Amino acid sequence: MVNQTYSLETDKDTLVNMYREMLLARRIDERMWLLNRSGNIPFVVSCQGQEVMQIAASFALNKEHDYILPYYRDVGIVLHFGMTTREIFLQAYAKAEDPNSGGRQMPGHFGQKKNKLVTGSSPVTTQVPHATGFALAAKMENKPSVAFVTMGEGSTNQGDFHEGINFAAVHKLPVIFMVENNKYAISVPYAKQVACENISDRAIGYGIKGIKVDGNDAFAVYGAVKEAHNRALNGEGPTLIEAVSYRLTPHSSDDDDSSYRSKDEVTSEKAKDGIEKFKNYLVDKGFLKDEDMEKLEAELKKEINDATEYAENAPYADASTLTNYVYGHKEEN
Amino acid sequence: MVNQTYSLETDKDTLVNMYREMLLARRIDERMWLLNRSGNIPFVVSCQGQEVMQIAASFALNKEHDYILPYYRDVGIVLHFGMTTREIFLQAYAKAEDPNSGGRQMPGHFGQKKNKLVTGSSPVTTQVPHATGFALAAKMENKPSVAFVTMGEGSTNQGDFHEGINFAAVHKLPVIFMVENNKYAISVPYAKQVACENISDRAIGYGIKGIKVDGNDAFAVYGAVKEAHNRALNGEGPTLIEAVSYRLTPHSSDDDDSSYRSKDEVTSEKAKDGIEKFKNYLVDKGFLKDEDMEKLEAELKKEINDATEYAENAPYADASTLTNYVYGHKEEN
Amino acid sequence: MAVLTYIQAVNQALHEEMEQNNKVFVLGEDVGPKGGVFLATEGLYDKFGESRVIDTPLAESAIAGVGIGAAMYGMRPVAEMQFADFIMPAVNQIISEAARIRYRSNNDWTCPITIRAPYGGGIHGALYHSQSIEAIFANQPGLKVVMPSNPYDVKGLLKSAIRDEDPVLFLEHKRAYRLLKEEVPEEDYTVPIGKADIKRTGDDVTVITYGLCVHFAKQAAEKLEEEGISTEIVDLRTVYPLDQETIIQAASKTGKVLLVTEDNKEGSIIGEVSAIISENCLFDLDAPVRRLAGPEVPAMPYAPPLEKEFMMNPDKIENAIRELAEF
Amino acid sequence: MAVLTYIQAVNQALHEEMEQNNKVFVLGEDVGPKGGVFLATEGLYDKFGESRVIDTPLAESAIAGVGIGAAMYGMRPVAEMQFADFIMPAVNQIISEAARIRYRSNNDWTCPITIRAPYGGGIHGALYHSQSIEAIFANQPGLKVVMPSNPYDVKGLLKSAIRDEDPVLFLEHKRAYRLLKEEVPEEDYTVPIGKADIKRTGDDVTVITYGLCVHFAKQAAEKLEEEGISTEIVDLRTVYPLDQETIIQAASKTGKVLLVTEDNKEGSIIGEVSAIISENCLFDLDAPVRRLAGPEVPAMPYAPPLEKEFMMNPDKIENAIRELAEF
Ligand SMILES: Cc1ncc(C[n+]2csc(CCOP(=O)(O)OP(=O)(O)O)c2C)c(N)n1
Ligand SMILES: Cc1ncc(C[n+]2csc(CCOP(=O)(O)OP(=O)(O)O)c2C)c(N)n1
Ligand SMILES: [Mg+2]
Ligand SMILES: [Mg+2]
Repeated sequence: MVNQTYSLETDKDTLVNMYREMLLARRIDERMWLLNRSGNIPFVVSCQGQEVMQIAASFALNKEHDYILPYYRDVGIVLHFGMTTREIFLQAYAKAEDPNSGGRQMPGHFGQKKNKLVTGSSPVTTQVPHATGFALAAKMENKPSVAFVTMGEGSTNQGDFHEGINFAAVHKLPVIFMVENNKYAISVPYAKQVACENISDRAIGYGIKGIKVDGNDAFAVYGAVKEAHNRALNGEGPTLIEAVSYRLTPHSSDDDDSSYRSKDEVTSEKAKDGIEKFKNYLVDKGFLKDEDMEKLEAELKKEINDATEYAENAPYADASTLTNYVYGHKEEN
Repeated sequence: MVNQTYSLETDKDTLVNMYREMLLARRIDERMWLLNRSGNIPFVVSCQGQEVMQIAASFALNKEHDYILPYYRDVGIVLHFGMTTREIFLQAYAKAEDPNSGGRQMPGHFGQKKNKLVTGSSPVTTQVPHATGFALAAKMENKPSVAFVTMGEGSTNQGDFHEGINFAAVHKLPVIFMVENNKYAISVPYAKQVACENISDRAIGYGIKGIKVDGNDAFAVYGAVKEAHNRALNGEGPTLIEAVSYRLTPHSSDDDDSSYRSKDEVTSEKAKDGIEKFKNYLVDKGFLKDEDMEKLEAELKKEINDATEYAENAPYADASTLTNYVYGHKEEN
Repeated sequence: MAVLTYIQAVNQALHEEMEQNNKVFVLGEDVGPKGGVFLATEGLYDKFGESRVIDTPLAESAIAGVGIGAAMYGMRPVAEMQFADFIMPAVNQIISEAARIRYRSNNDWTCPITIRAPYGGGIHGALYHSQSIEAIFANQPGLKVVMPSNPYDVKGLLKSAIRDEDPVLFLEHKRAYRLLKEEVPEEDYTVPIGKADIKRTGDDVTVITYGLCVHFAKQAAEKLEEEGISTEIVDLRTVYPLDQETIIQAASKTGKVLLVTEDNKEGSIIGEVSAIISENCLFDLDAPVRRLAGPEVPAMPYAPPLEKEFMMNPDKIENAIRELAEF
Repeated sequence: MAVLTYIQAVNQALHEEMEQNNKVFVLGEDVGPKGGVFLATEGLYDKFGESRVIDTPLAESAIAGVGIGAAMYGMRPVAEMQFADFIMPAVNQIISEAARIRYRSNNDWTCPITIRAPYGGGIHGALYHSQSIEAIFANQPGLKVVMPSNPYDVKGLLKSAIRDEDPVLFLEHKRAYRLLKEEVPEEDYTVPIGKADIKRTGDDVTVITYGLCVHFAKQAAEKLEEEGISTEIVDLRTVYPLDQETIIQAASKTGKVLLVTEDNKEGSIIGEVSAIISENCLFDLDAPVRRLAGPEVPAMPYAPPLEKEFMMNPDKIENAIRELAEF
């Protein structure tokens, strides 16, 4: 952790806020599963197991200037950058008020311009060259903006990963590529995806900095992203960060993970859950008391209840809007 | 150079044959330029500067078993694997008898099944996943075949490079990826293509062996390819080889390289020409005498003259053949 | 004969072809132990092992490209694109390579690959899990594009595709996977590629369509029968290259033609069907060739009212047939 | 007014747009010091410097994808594909991303990128430097596909493309680059995207075409004029989405329609044109809508007799018009 602008370890409020955001993301996700299993929403794709890296990374970025290109698991990231809990439920319910797409896209397809959250799609890894494009534009315009883009480790095998990072490397652009390595691409385990030990080693082939961190360790992730952010702002080019954790849920609500991994494996990985670890750290430091926890959980529950209720009752987009916004204003030359 | 099956340095006949093939490739290429400049053929894309690596690599491979996926500069490689000088001129003239495509493709688009030379196209790097496919098939069929594929260094920035090598790495397939780094992709110099020092470093990100060699040094190239070939046959998976030389001609007969590189640069690189270096080695060793050289040049000249004349007088495919071979036999079920 | 669903017919064809010919193998994302996200490859991994049932890295251009290499070698790869929407990164390999290998090598090399992909909407898949992608590939000589409508044809056509000497894009409607069932022979049979099929004969209006819309058209036709409107239904089955003969005959027969696709209209393959009819049947037509298709939006949205509005259904077809009949 | 070639018109439009708006920049292979392999970007590097005239790595998906990112940011990127044939690796970025960004974000994000690519044959470019690729993209709402036929339109349409709020694929016929010259105003003007243009009025036969074929059609029409056959020529200019109004009017006017493309016929964009006519003008037609196109082969071969056989030319068009006139 070099060039850190403030010491994360000692700033109690920041740490508690981080914890709050992690926990909020987790509780939102848990609620989604309940809603799915009870037949209220047709689909969930989960952030569980990746909240720590998402929040820790977000805290190392700049809300005012940076452009964020999240992927479908990044509930934590979009929350941090200003999407409200209500808005997250609106997209889960695909209601007209959903700021991401007005209910046009599946849940997890984030995008909200006012928060510099860049619209994403389903084909994985297309966002990687986009991030390079944002960084290129920011550099051309002399803006202090960094592009931050995430993807799963499976997605690092797409051509767009290679092409997008290489382009950024050649032009030394201010962009951070963070791989959320949760050890599976749906059913395909790490060893059948790649033969390299570390995804972060791919950085060498682009001539950029690569960093691997324990994604369950908030301090490690924060430090890596902060370092990358500084490098980006200093004109030192892109950084590839690999943050390792585990996908605690099935791939999505449509997946049955018992066909390809054992309960034991999942249980033993659950024990390493970074949120718990982070909480214990705060408790040890005396930053978080039992009563704080209770209050926090109650607060989050209320926020989530309210959001669920609001979203559940919100209207869908009217069928008549189907053909809106295919093109912008007509050419008028 | 490990596990070499025979010592290249002491086998006079092999060395002289290698020299003959290098020189033949060079002389063929020179003739092409003459024919182009005199208006006899519309297009040339050159091997000049890359003959040494092409021939040295070929000698480390197995003519009987291996599958070769060459790129457009590989006159040396296709010659070694059995394409005749006459056939090379037939493709330059795009005549019906051209075994590569019957004159359908531009010159330099090689392919000849009987010699296990796999048909190639113009979009660069598509051949990389194909090579992986050949290696996969050979492995499934338990054949002692290795797939050998080449490409320019610029082409290593295509997504297919990344995807094709990664696939081969995961499945530990018998394939050799050889990058012919001639320092330019048309007008774009190495430094604007990649930010890494060595293309061979990309191997690390795939968890495979990477080797960088001086492409003007036949022994170094031979050794690297031999090692890779052994690894492939031993089930140790793919190897990425980077052989560095220089593109001595403009990109093609349509290119004017004076707009992007200096005469001085070209001249100083010409001085490092590996063919000359190899010849001097043979002369020093006493393997090649002045009179051998004269005889050899005369032989090659005659071979090239005959081939040119034959190809020049050969007929084009008849216009009525235009629609042949779009599909094979009709489904007859 | 057992009753099979559309996806069971896919699965059975794969099992049988892999048993009969050890050059046949499958590759794709999650096709191994998981058996595919739709279970199209269920049981193959256990029966044929990991060397013939290959879970690939998440890289469609490699799935196609490696398959193409293996096909040139002499194997019979069956590559799966997890969703047709994700075939886009493989377009270069499919169009520039697979479709051109025979022609560019003057018949020296060939590329007998089958590429399977589930397409189509109506499953809450939103923009990127619902698309009709056939039009992108329906202008590429060298390639064949097959889109079966029912389990019987699925099994027979998939076998033909795997045995074909040329690359075949095999598009399966994912809404049909579990919706459609019928009796499918246990024995080996094939259905020819390149031949459309008359799924219903009739005299008043000819409906030409493919995929799930054949099912919708049948439902519409049954209802209209009660009203005394008699509908002929042509199932294109192979959408590229088209079976011109059957199209021309069926269009001429009734003189009133309705073309139906789930794709958005402009540039969809039914435009080509219309053009063929126009070239060949002008003076047999009693009404303009009518096209019924999705709206001109990039792809189908997720929210139920929007998805419903986009999707083709029996009612829309019924109304269009009736209008034509009354024309 | 100066006489400019087709490619000089491209170049001038780029110079002017980059001068007027510093959000405009170009990126592609060899577009920098070399000025592009066809010299479309000549002089830009010297005038605007390497930060706005970017030589990219050899990677089309990145060229498109990075451009798309920059466009979403608010820039006006003009991405060059060195040859249209090499756009294939970028299909995913263009179709899945550029074309869908506005729609999928419910109008929150937009993607005003222009992607230029030289297409077409007749330059000894063989299979992979001669293709017509428009059909691949002509089914994607959200995208516009522009294919100008003459220098005046090139300049005006390229400016419109760069200023457009949505992604535009701008296809330039490379045989036209130096073949076609005409007077082009030095001042700023635009030609609207989405509007076809009547390039010649006539009463007997309507030819609807685009790109280089407009030139060939004009030559044919001039000859036929001497025989007393009067030809109307519609230049589509924007091939997606099509200008239905102009097509319908021009087809109805003469009742005899010839559609011409350099692409192979099946699945080409003139199928859609035919379908539009069929839907709207059936009772105005005096002859079947005739299509004249390339043969059904994957792409144009290199050897001169084969290339010549494939290519469209004035004679083929002349004969087809005459046949229609005599119908
Ligand atoms: C181009 C493409 N191919 C296939 C898919 C289907 N798919 C969705 S998620 C996924 C696995 C992604 O794995 P990884 O990148 O590791 O991310 P994770 O889901 O594990 O977070 C696949 C194959 C897709 N969305 N896009
Ligand atoms: C996909 C694709 N894009 C662009 C081109 C045009 N092109 C032909 S060769 C070339 C440069 C290749 O450079 P490199 O890979 O270094 O090979 P070299 O020619 O230097 O041997 C380019 C851009 C192409 N053939 N294919
Ligand atoms: Mg993963
Ligand atoms: Mg090079």
